[in-house]
Amino acid sequence: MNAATAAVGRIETVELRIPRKAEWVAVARLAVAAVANRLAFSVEDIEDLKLAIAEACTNCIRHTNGNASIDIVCEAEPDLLRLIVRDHCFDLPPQRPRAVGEPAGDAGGLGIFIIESLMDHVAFEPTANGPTELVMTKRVGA
Amino acid sequence: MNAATAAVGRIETVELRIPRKAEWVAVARLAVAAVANRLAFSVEDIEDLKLAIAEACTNCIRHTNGNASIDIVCEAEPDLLRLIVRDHCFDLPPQRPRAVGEPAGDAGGLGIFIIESLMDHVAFEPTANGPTELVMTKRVGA
Amino acid sequence: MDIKVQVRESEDDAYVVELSGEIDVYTSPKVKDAITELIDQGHYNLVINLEKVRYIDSTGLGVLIGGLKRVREHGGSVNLVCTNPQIRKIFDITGLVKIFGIFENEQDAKKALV
Amino acid sequence: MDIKVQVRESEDDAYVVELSGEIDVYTSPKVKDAITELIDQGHYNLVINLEKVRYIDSTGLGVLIGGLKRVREHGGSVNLVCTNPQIRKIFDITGLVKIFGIFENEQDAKKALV
Ligand SMILES: Nc1ncnc2c1ncn2[C@@H]1O[C@H](COP(=O)(O)OP(=O)(O)O)[C@@H](O)[C@H]1O
Ligand SMILES: Nc1ncnc2c1ncn2[C@@H]1O[C@H](COP(=O)(O)OP(=O)(O)O)[C@@H](O)[C@H]1O
Repeated sequence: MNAATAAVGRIETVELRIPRKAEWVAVARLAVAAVANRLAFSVEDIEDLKLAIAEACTNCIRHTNGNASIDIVCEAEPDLLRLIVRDHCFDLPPQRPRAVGEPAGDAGGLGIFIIESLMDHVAFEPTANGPTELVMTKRVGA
Repeated sequence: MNAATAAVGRIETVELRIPRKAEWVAVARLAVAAVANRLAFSVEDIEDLKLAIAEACTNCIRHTNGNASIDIVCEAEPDLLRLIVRDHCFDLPPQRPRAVGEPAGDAGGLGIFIIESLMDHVAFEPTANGPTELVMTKRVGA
Repeated sequence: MDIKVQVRESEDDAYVVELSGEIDVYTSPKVKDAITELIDQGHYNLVINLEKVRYIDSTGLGVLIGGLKRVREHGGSVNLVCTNPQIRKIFDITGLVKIFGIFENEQDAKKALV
Repeated sequence: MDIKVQVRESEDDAYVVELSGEIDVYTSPKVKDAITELIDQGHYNLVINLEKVRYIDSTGLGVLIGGLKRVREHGGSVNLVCTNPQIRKIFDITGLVKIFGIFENEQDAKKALV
């Protein structure tokens, strides 16, 4: 299947909204795993997707404030899963992660690096109404 | 804790929206299980909640038409979980299930009966904007 | 989050349908097809083994009830094997324990067919 | 979806921290507390056993890195036991294999401390 036929394929959307709190990240992880299980992802790919969504949610918790929720949209196409993660107070421009093997301590700096390692495509996309979205895509069998 | 103090307790909300299609009901089941796991529910109670949410979603699929989504709101209080299930084309007034032990064949008639058996409180609530909501509550340790 | 259906011929023209996984609105048509095929072929004495079923809901129960109704029209019967307490509980609360023979193992379920 | 932390004294003043479950943004403070307590008590040679860990993310890695930095200030070290390929892979892609000793079993991890 080439890109053109894939683009006209059916897209099914699952949306999840969780409180911006550490204890609810596990719900995002399991919901995304359940969505991925409906596509033809391998067990290893599903673990990658769980980790990527957790890193994205963790960043929403660590780098924003307030009582807002974290919104996750899963767009399932036959051969890929696109995860869109949006917090409602994304004010800092995302920085690049630190160099591999030189972590700066507890604070980490590994989140976005891990996401980029596990997903096939990652982008921060500005939205019309303020907050930035993290959009990440993984292809089945890539 | 009496009803008055429970009512002022912290409520945390997880929202899920899935396509009104059979293959996505498993996502609702796993997401609700993950939410329930954050409360002090027993393993058996979590199985009950999975079954109740699946029955509610299955009814949305079997008794409505169209491409609308199924919306699920999980309201977690310290000692209870309230699940609100809303489809967008709930036109039939829900009937009572058939008598126990007299199932009418393939078509079943067991869904609402199962929900009522497993949950502590179940209600169909009319909403302002048309569709009816199924609201079901299970208490921790009840 | 899927179902596996395995059909085995047994003694005395009985057939065993062994299910493993989850039986819900998505997977139950596959179970229904397997049972319908057996009945269409004239096999009316069935053991449905649910030992490896981790989840069943009203759509799965509906398929089992539908199968039972059809085989009874031909003087047959459906016996279930069910050891998982959560699954067993669903047969209890729905009252279906009264219309299905439910057994702890396949041998007993097969013996009770005759 | 939770973490269990078990601390065991071993030979040569080494301590083993055995973790089981999932280490994420919710559970990692519990891991951090256990490691911090050991270091505060003056124990700088640690084996952290991840054999029963099914999931770890950057918050968990951050806790391990933070512990390693602190014990190194006192000439100590942290060795990990990790057999799960998915967990191992995360140490590979982050380059942390180069800064942690990672071993297939607790015996090897303890021996390598000295
Ligand atoms: N949701 C977010 N809101 C605001 N800033 C973010 C968000 N996600 C990432 N960032 C920025 O990107 C940087 C790199 O993120 P990351 O690689 O996950 O490392 P860390 O979170 O450990 O700092 C963060 O330090 C932060 O400045
Ligand atoms: N989401 C829904 N939309 C419309 N009607 C519903 C819905 N849920 C339940 N009902 C009505 O309630 C009846 C009883 O439902 P149930 O006990 O689940 O049995 P069954 O679905 O097998 O008919 C259904 O037959 C239907 O008329």
